[in-house]
Amino acid sequence: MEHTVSYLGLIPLFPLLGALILGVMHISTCTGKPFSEKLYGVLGCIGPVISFIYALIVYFQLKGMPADSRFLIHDAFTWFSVGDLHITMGFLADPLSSLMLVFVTFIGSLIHIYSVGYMSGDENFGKFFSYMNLFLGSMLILVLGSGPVVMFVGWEGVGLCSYLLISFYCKDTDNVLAGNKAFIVNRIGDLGFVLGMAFLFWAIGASGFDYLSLRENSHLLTPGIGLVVCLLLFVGACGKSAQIPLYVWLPDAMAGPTPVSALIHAATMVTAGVYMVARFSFIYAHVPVAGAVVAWIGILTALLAAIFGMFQHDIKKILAYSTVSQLGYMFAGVGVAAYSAGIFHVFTHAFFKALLFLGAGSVIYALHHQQNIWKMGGLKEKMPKTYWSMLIGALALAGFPPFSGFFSKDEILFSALASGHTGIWFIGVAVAGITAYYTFRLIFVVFHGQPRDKKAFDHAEDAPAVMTIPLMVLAFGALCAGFLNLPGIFGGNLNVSHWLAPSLVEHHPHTSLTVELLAMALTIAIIVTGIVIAYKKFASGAEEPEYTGFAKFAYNKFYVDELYNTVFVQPYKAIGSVIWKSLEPNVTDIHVKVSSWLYRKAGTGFKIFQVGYVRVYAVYMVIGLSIISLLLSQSLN
Amino acid sequence: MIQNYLILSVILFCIGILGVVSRRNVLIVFMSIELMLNAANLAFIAFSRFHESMDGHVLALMVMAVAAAEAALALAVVILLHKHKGKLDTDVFSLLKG
Amino acid sequence: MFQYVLSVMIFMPLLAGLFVLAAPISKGIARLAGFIVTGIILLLGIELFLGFSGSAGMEYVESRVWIESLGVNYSLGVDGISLLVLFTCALLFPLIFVVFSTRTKGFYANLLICQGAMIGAICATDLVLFYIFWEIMLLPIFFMIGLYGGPGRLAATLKITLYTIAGSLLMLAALVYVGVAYHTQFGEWSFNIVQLAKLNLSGGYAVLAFVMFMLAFAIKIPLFPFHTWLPDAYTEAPTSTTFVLSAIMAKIGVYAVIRFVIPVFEIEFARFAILLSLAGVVGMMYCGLAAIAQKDIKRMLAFSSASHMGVIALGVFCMNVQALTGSLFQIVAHATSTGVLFLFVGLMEEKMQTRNITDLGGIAYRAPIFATFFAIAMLASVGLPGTSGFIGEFLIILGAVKFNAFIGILSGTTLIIGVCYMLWMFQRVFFEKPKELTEKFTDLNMTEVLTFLPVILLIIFMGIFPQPFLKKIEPAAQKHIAEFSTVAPTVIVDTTVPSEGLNHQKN
Amino acid sequence: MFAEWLFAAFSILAVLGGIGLVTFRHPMNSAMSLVVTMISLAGLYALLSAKLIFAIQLIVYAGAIMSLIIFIIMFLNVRTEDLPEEKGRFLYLFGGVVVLAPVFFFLKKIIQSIPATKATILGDGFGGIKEVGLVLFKDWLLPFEIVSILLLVALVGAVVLAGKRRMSK
Repeated sequence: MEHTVSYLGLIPLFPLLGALILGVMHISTCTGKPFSEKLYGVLGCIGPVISFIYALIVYFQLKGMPADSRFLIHDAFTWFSVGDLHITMGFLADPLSSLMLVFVTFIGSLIHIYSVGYMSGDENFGKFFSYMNLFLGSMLILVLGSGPVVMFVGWEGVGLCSYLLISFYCKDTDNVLAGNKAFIVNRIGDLGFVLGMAFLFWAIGASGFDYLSLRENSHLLTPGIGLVVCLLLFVGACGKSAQIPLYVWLPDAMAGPTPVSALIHAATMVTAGVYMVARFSFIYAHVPVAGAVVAWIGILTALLAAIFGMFQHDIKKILAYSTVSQLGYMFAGVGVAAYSAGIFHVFTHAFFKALLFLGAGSVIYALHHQQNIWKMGGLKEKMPKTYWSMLIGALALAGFPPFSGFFSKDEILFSALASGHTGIWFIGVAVAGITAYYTFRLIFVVFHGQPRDKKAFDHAEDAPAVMTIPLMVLAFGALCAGFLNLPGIFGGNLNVSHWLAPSLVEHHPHTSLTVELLAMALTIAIIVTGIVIAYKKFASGAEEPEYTGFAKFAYNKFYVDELYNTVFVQPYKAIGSVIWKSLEPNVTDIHVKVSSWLYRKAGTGFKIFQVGYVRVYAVYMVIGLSIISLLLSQSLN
Repeated sequence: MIQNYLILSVILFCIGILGVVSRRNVLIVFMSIELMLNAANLAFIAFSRFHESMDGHVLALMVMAVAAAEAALALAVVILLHKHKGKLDTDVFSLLKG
Repeated sequence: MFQYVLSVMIFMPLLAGLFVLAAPISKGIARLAGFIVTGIILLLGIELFLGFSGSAGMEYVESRVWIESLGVNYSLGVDGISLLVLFTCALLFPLIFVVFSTRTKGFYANLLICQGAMIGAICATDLVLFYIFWEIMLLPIFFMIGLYGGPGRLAATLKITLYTIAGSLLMLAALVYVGVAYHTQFGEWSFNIVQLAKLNLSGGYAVLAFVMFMLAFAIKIPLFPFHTWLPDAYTEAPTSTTFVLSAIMAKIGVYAVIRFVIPVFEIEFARFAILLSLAGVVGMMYCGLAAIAQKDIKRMLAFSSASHMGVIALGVFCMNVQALTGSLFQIVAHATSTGVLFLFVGLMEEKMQTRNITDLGGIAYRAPIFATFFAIAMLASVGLPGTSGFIGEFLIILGAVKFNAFIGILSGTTLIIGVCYMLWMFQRVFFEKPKELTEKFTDLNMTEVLTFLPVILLIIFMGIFPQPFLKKIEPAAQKHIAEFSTVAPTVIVDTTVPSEGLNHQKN
Repeated sequence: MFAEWLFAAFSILAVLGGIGLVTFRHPMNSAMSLVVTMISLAGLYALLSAKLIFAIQLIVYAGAIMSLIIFIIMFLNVRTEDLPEEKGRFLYLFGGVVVLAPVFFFLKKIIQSIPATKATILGDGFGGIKEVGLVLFKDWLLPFEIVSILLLVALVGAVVLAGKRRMSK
């Protein structure tokens, strides 16, 4: 079977080219008359769509191959090669990356189309699409990269685009600050990634630093180095996928336009960390300790973010925390070595979270950039299409059967239970309940009850078709995606898991059917309880609450931002100014200061000999002569 | 034999130095320098005699010429100083003090 | 004809500089002449780069007896180690002549002399010849800062001059020691670096000589804690001089360490490598932290430059192929990115008469092309993949991890530190609301776009296709490391391991 | 034998003259002592068969230069009150002797290490005008010319320095 194909590299190239063309077009007309939005829109959407078509081709080509050797590679050129280090700008499509490829390009295309409507009228329309295309290109490099270094290109590229798009409305300082925060926090993660790569390379990378070679040599990895590599790589994943302690940037990232939040900060980029851990499953599988760390951090993040989500007012912030929470689930999944479950949750989550964000975008669009849910209400009648699609998204997010989220989340929880991580399972179930509660709090407050802001309510209406059609497509996906991986007890045979299996190193633990059913029933019960509580509290029009005590504490996110600010940011700046104001002139410069001081002192010291009488100078001379004579006459004999 | 001449030359030279460093009268300082030049001349001539070469004579001649030039200039300077300060004390001229 | 290309590249700008200085011509003609001369040098440099075969040895060798009694030769040559430094030096000078116009004739003359001396220092393979060019290099810098600098130029000039002269005089003493040592060991005089590499130096004097050499180069690089001349000099110097200082002169310091110190003092170098690399890392962090406290963009970039030089120096001290190649590559990458940033700051200063970050804002709306170029250079400077900065930094961090895991981890923080101050500055200067001064800011005109575009494209090209560059330098780096490691490891084993063993026994 | 006696006499006179030079308070007395030294030295030159130098010493040195000095002293019309106080000059002289002692003994040591040579009988021409002249204009031409330039410069300098000048304020 021929594994080398020459078009894999083109997949990321199309959006990148699009980004270049759009960027040049935008810059050249920035101060003059811009091109029409139609032109930008069409050019902006072409790249993603072509990539999507190629992604499908790749998928079907892989499908036609025998299951145990399903991969395609395309080594475009030698990127750099120094000593033992040979990095090829290569692309690899295997079941794992092809799954990511398909849904990233699919959702990416949909969101591009949606953005044509959402961004219309914006003066930086061209810039927006240029960045979006650049993002998609980077994301595709990340997904398709044949080795960690190529992946890192996409990894940093999406970080850059995230920065650019968060600070898209860059006249507002807060947005730029949010962008800076995102980039810097991501960079902290990238540090982990780079160091992880370095350790990995020196351990087993000498005979090839791409996934296929690494996987072959992974047995050579000693447990100690393996642990170090796993933890360092996980730091990278934490940064990108917003896990404790690096999750703080994601809620702030909602400063960007809503399609950006949907595409980058919900559906694709933030799941890169999960993808990376799954990619390195052949290492993580060797180091169970690292897996446990990943799982625990994931599930704790899920809990923390869910608690924050319960008390937020901003519709996008609620969704942002739910994203963090769901990412926590995914890490719990990959942490307990259920990689396919984690990736499957990535997959379903992409649909329903993109859907929810785009729905929220429609609401915000309709209410003229109002984001506070306590200023909304009763929108169900005015925006039925949005309402119904969002409801599907909410049910999927809450994990209500038979929506997609149910299957993926349940698979993770079940894997945690089956692999003996009862604590994780327990917290996971609790978080599922909380998730259901805050999701339906949002739905009920926004769409049910009485309108709280009459004026805005009167103007609200469903968005134009270019925006609602993607919503419906995504709603369909959120509804049905779960059936792709139907577990055995529902008569399915875990199609996605089997598809992914060749790319991953995992083993499926087995427990009795009773336990599985009981656990599932418990989860569903908790979810329903969450929805019911939300219904009781909010369905009939509650007013904006005054938070006190724990609620206030949680509303302010446990003051973690403030804590980081005092513990890291302020000291960092303080150290900088201490260095500049005190250390640099007084301590570091000490060798210069001391030597110049010595010179000056020596000068004033020798000054006293300069009496001004020529006679005395002659005496000096004679004394010198005399001393020399003494010395010489010593040596004469 | 030659040692005697040379030692005499050294003695005269040292006396000259003594005059330069210990006297404050400009004219005496100047004459002490002349004495030192003469001491050097004596050494030249003595060497010349014992090496039976006349290069020393030539050098002595040149020293004399230099001494004459020096005398002309130095005395001009002395006159100038006397005109300005009315004194012959070297310590009056201490403009070099740092 | 092409075999004398190095001499031509050295003496053409030198003579042209003297001519411009002496001839009664207007500054416009001087500028044109300077541009033509540097342009020719650039073409020669490109031709030389393309013609370089990528073997490990010296190419374009020239050798003439100069001072026979002391074995001093006028010998020049280029190998993989000097190739990229030379290329950078040839590449960047024409930019200055295009971009800056408000200087007098003497300034252009100084620039030309500076280029000649720098190329001389890069190509010299004789220690004495190198020393001479190394000293000549300082003169034009002295005049450029002292005559054309900012308000605090006198103090800055004195500081940089005394600092570097102190270093070079130490080097001169050490150079004499090396020559004498060669004479006692082999019975003849030679200062050729190939011959000197055979020296087997040990003992207290060798350590002293090593320290003296290193001090001279550490001051030039500048390595922590000898960087204190840098903020003042970079800030007070006219921008084009700052550009020369940071983009090229600092690199010659690093280059000289590789070329002259490592082959001669393998043993001492291996002993001090850990200390030196710590100095590099600490300097990187220290200067990076200091950068965040700056209000003046130029001073901020000065600290940023010092910070990156720490990383580049670290790559040299790690002594493995990846790190060394990374350093050599990063020399070009950093020269283009930070150099261009300095030029941009110069442009901003010319247009708005200020460099104060707090006075600026919102330039991105006024000047999108400028902002884009600036952003690309900035991203290269923070080492984003896809730009030239990444390859070098990645290789250096990779090598540092192998050299010493702790230092490797510390060196990785450059990824974070660099981003912090750069983004902070970018936010205040290019984003946010436009301020009074920036309202009038105009975008780059066509000439300027065409001037900067090749460099910006080069930054991206080197990020995506670094192999053509790496291919030429890697064999030389391999050879260098191989020669080094035949001598050094035995020493390291001999000296450090037993003492560690003793410590363990005591504990 | 006679030559030794002459040498002793001349050298004692020369030293005494030198001591007088540095000890007398009035410059006129000092100058007279210096003349004594000069003339004794001329005698010593004669003993060393340096005929030309002997003559020049008497004519130029003892004659011209010394009379110039004495002339200046008289020209300045120095009175005893105008002279510097110089109270501690004998103390200074003593200090000077102490400081100079090592120099003297060092030079003495060197001189004594020179191998002693007996004075040989010289030919008639040694030190005569013709012979010295030949050496001077053959081997020492360039230094001679340079010295003449020096004299010229000194001449001009003396004129400029001592000459009347308009007070420029």
